[in-house]
Amino acid sequence: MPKKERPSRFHPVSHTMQTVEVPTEKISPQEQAEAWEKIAHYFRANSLWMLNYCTGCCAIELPLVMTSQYDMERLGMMPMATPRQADILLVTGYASLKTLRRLIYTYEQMGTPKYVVAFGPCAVNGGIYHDAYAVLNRLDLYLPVDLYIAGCMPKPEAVMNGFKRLIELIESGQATGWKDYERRFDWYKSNQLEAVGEVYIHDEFHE
Amino acid sequence: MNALQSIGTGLGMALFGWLLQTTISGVTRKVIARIQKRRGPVWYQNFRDIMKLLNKRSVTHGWAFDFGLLVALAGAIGTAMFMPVAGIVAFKGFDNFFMIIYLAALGVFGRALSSGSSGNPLATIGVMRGLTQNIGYKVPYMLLVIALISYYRTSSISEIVELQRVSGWSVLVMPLGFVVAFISLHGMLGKKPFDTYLAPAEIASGPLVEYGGKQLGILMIAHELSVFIEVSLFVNLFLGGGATLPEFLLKYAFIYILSSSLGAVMGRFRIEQVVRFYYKVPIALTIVQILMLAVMRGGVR
Amino acid sequence: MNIIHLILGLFLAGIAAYGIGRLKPAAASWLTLAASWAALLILFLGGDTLAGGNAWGLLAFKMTPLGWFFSMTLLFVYSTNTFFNLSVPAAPTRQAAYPMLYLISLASTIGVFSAENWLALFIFWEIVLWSSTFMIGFGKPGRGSIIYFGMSLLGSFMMLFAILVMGTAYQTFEVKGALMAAAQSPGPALLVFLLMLFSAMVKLGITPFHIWMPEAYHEAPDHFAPVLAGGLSKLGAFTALMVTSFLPASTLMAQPWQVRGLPLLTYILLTVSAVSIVIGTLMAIKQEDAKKLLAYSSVANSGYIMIGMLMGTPMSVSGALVHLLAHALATTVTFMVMAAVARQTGTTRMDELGGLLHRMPITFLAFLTAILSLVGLPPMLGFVSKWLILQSLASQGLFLVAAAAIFGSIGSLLYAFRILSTVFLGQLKPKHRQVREAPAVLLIPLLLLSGVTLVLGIYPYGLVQYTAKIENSLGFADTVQITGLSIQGNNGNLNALLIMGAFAIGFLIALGIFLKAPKSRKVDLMDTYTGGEFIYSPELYSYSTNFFAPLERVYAGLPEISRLYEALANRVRDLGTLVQYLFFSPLPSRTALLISVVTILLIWGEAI
Amino acid sequence: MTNSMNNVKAPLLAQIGALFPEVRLKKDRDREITFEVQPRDLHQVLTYLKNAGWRQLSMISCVDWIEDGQFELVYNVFDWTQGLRVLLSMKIDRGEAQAMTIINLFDGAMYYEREIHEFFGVVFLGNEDALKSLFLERWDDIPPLRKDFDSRAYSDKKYVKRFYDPVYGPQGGASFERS
Amino acid sequence: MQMNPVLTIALPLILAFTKIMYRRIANLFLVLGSLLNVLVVFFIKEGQYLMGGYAPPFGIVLQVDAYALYSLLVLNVLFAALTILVTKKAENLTSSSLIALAALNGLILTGDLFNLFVFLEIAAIAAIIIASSSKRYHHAFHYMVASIIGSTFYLLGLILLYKQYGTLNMAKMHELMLASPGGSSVAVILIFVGLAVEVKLMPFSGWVKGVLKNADEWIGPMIGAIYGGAMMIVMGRLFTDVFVVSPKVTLLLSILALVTLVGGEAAAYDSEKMREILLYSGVAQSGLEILLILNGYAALSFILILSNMMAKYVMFLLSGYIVNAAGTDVLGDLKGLFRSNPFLGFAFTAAGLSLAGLPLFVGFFIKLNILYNLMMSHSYWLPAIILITSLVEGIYMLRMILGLWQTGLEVQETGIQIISPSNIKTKYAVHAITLILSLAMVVFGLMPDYALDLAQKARGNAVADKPAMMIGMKGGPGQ
Repeated sequence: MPKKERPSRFHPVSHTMQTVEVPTEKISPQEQAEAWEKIAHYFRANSLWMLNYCTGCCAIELPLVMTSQYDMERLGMMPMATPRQADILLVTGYASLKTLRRLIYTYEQMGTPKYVVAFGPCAVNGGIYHDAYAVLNRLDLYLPVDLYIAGCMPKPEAVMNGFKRLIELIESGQATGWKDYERRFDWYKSNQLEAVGEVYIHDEFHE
Repeated sequence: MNALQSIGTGLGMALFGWLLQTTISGVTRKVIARIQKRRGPVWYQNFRDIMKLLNKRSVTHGWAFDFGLLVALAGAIGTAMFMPVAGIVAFKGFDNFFMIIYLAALGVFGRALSSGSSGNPLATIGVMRGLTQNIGYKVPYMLLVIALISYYRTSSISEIVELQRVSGWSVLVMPLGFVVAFISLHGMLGKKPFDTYLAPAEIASGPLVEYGGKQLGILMIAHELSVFIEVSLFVNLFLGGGATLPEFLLKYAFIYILSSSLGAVMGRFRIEQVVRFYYKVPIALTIVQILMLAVMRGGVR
Repeated sequence: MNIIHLILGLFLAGIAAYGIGRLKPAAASWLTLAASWAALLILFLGGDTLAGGNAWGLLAFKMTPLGWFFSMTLLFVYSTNTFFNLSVPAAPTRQAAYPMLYLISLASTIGVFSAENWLALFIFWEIVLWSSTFMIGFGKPGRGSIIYFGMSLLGSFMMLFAILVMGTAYQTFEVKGALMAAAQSPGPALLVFLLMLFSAMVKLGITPFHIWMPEAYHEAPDHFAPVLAGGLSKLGAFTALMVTSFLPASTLMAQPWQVRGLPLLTYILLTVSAVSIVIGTLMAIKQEDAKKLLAYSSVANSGYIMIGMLMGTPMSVSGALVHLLAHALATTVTFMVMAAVARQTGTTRMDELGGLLHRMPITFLAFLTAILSLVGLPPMLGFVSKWLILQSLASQGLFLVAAAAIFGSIGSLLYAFRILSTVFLGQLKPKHRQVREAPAVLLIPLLLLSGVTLVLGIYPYGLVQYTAKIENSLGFADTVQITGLSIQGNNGNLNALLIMGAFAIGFLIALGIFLKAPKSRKVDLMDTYTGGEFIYSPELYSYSTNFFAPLERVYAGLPEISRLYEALANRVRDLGTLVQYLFFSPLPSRTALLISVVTILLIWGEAI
Repeated sequence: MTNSMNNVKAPLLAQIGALFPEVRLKKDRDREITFEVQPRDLHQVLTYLKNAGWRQLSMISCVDWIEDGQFELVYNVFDWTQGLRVLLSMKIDRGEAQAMTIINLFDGAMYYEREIHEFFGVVFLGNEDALKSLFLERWDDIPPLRKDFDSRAYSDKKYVKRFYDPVYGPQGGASFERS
Repeated sequence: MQMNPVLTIALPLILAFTKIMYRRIANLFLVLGSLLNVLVVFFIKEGQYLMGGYAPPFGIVLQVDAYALYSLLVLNVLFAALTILVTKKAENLTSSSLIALAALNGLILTGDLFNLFVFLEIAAIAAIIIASSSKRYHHAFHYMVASIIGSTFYLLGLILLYKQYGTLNMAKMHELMLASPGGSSVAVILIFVGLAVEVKLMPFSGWVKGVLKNADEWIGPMIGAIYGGAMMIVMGRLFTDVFVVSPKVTLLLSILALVTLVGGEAAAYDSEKMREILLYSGVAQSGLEILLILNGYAALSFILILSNMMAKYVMFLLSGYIVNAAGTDVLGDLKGLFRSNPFLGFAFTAAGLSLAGLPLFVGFFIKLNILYNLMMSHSYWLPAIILITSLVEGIYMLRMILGLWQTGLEVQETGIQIISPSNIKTKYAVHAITLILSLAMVVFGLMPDYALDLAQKARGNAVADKPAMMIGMKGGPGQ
């Protein structure tokens, strides 16, 4: 029962998703897995648990989304305390160098399938902090971002709309950032090391 | 009822218990949302959560981590099989109170074992708080039930239900006891004032820190089943347990939603306050109740 | 092959072991192993009708079902523990006496359980006492052995006084006869009843007399502690059961002094054992050392045994007997596990251990079964006995005692988790990374004992049947009934197999769900949620010291009973110094003064 | 300029004037006095203030006067009982940027000095710990808060930018390709 | 071949004085003398022996019955053993020791009260000389003052008795006392006090601590065990065979004995030094023995005296050697001493456990019978007190023994050899004697009937009304 796909202004329909006609008298294990994957997508889409890891200033919008006026629980979304339980990693706002190390560590602790949602322009091109000595300018080099929500501090409506968009992506099976991370793991790793130098930092405070 | 048939009814009871509790907790999430003036999820949201979790690929910390989990779920299922609901009893004559409490305790121990072996001190602290709280509310609760047992002269739940139908609900026998039992039930369910062991703000959801994917899914199923056991035990012992299914469901839903909505409006106690509270108020009320019962040494049979 | 040969054989084996031990210690351990297993076999085959053999003067023996049950428990604990001695490198000069003392104490425990008259029982009781004191002496230096000896001597002298009172008042020392005679004629029967029970309570470690247990178990050498904790405390249970069954308190107290259908005296003693459960549990929760924690858990469990016996209903007595066996097996396993842990890591302090589950899995499994049995959870034997005791408490309507029993069983969940999580779960310390599994010779007894606990837990009917036979031999009118696969309680019945079945089905379902869902990724122990921070030192990353801080703060001010005994000992010491000062001064003039003054006093005294 | 703190300020000013001739009153606001202090008098003044009741060192801040080649260190002490804040402003040369540490007077100064060292490069003599890094992990350039530090250049050098074609459009633009 | 008992007195006296001529082979005399004595004792027959042809009230009369015979045997054997062990030290003490031996034999044998006084004086003087051999003259002087006062009181009592009954012969005195008991209690008290000083009863035993606190392996067994035992035997004879004491006096003296028992045990519990513990325990045990004598349990007191004598003998001997080897007898520094010399340790432990009254040792059966007989005469509080005191005794005895064995894991061995390997001869002698005595303890512990019957025979006839019911291995009367 996935929704009809609608090419949105924002994202081109990725070419990979051609549907191939297959004789249906005996469902091969591959199809069976795929059918089950579709059903699983439905469950994954409608019960998204987000890790409220508030990296930047856009986080102030989340309480609005959670509470009575916009109530994201209608979409089946709940804030969760630990990365193990969460599906979505919210990068709300700029990601500084130190925060990136923690983001990577937390991202790797999450169970798959997992999605990254980036708020505001700071994740896209550094936003207003593009010339700061500590802030990264492109998040998607280090983490596979599934959804960007525009707005320097996106309004709650934008956030809700973004989440609905994410649900559509998941149901249509397009939100495959985590597969991409696994497939191009070394590319991501090299970017990370090049930017951060050493993810697991060892210094006076961590021995 | 031959063995196979009773086991079949038992499993059916466990499944029914899980379905009932998951739906009611979904409805309760909507009620709580209404209390907080927001729309809240669809009623089958919990099913979707559990199914999503079972499809996630998460992390394991060794065989003890998974074994403890299976023991927790097995304990919950095993206990649920014995639970008499609205006249249907899987194993006639064997559903006595102590056995149910101890089999459920086995489930609790399984959960403690698996979260302990996750290696995260937050989990151990969470389990410590859970056990400390457990000793707080279990003692008055079991004392009351022992008073009931000696009053009805039987410890089998289904017989107590029949006796209550004859001589009126136990609420009338032990009004104070009912209040204390409800407070203990509130503690058992881990609702707000007493959810120090799950405190997401303080210890990042306590024992559940390291659970994700199917482990968390199994744990939620076990949690739903144990909630079913506790609430239906409460309903059977104190509210006459329902002659027909709808009556039972009504009482069940009323108690659970009342408890959850109470939880929704209260803040969280600190762990010392929880322990000190449980050693003052409920124990005192229980003793008063037992003295009243001893004085009125009737006994039904 | 009668009992006299058995006991003499063990004595001689002991002396032989001493001889061999001086030359080759390993041979001595093998000899102890052979001797104890042979004794176990003989007694097992002999059954409870083993011939007593011709009396050798005072020492006459007669095997009763009760005696057989106790001897079998003790023998089983002793012989499984002998595997343990093999692994311990007994230093030639110092520990050579250990096998001898070990076998002597074994022989005298059998002597105690099968003695026909009180004097023989007392003689063997005292031999066990001083042989175990010397064996505790082999362990860590400290006051443990002296406190143990002092308290046990107090208990046995109370028993000696009671025996002599019986001997003089009823002109017979015969075990059953004396108690029966006491039951008939009131006279000093109350004194005998109390003194006998107090001596039993000292051995069992009930509250006012329990202070020796933590020190003694802590300081006993690792290869003797399991026997001391699991076995020797059962002697007290033997005499207590005989006294409560042959000389029931109902005959002693006049009718009006009844509380809920029980004589006032029994009710007071029940309250004492209830207090013992509460104190044992509270102290166990507070302990930092594993062996002390287990010692206090034995104090709590002895409280259950005492409650079962004192209540006197057939179900409670059978519950007490089953709990006795369950506690013996479980405590032996837990102490053996602690010994294995101490052997591999060098310490039993809980804050220095952690994460041993990953290095010693089999030991962990055995420990898990033992802990489940101590706490009384279903698949294990501990559950059956706790169920029986709680059922009889509920049917009798003793609420205060029931409250303590419940507090004890839930409290045991607390300290069981504490020892489990600090020693086995949690983070593995770097220095324990190379720790290997305990040697095979240690694993055999562990698996044997926990296997028996599990099997009896699932199928306890043979055992409960035998307790019924014991109750008949002790003169109980009706015994606990077993029909088919369920134990008939008077307000509910228990089918252990059914419970295990339900649990197994639940386990299969859970396993099905677990395997169906996607396979999860194994992760290193340190890779856990740390709030995004990077932590590299496992020592800092484990929670083990003052574990139940919130609960301990609630009862922080609990007065210690051991301070009472210390005060007593100091008073005796002060009297001693006073006497030394007064009568033993070096001044001749004072002696002269004293002599003349006392003589004048005597003469004056005689004159008036 | 009548302000409510006169009864407190008057004795303070008198005392400071008497004890420390070189100390000059720089600014006198309602609840705050700023003194101009020479490096060699700093310790005496701080000791006097501490005994006189100014027990809390709220903050040490540093201002980079790049034009006249000086750093200005401002010590901010506060007295809870009288509610008056005293600022001691001290100028040190920007080149070899050294100052005496005050951790023996106020323990709290440790982290302030460490931060100033990290972001301005001022070396506090007698406080070796202050030479270690505090917030910036693996920093490889001159202290960032100095006026002569060019943040944008560093950002361009260190972080990969996102380049847009001059024609903004869905097809071109965001090099958003993902193979 | 029947020997006249007076030889046991005369022989040592002769040897004591002839020794002065042969200085070099002095210890030969000592050993020879004591061995001869032992030989003589074997050939003495019971009966009455008149000396000097005068009628009993005037001439010297020796009373030899089973009681005296057994005590003589034990006394002389122990003395001979001691002389063999401690030859080197005993050289300059030969004469005084032989005199002491003669005096003690005389005390036991004599049938005349005045002779008893004479022997008492001689024994006291010999004891003082022996005590002073430890170069602590202050304590020896203290002992002398005490014994002089004691013997004067004894003499005073004697005079009063003689004035009242006109005779000094024990047997005759006994009949007269039975006939007219009144009025003689003051004299009896005086005599009791006289002997009490020697027997180490509490208020009179101020000197005991000084003498025995730093007694070496000669003074300890001699004063602590042999003298104490002999005096107690004399006390037993006087207060069962001779005097008839009024109930009020018995009560008073029993209170005194009880105070000694409790006070002695408390003092022993408090002290840290080995010899102090032994001497206080000796004082306490003497209190118990007197208590039994006064209340008529003669047989029990006799067996208790003998077993205490043997146990104290072994322990004092060993403590003497330990002090020589280790230099100190503070228990704290002697940890693990017995690990390096296990056989001596075994002897010491056997003696200690027998004193504490643990089974498989003779002490247990003695305590059992004492309590049993006390209870038979329906007194409950006395056995209770005895049990409490033996509890205290058990604790401090075990604390000492466990400290000495100290087989704990962490404690390394001290390696001190009690008897330095240099004098092998004494080493084997000490081992032999101590082991024999402690084995005797164990053997009598396993088969106590022989010892109990012996005691029964020795004292049974003396006190008709309180026949002691003995519980031996063969089972007591209740069987």
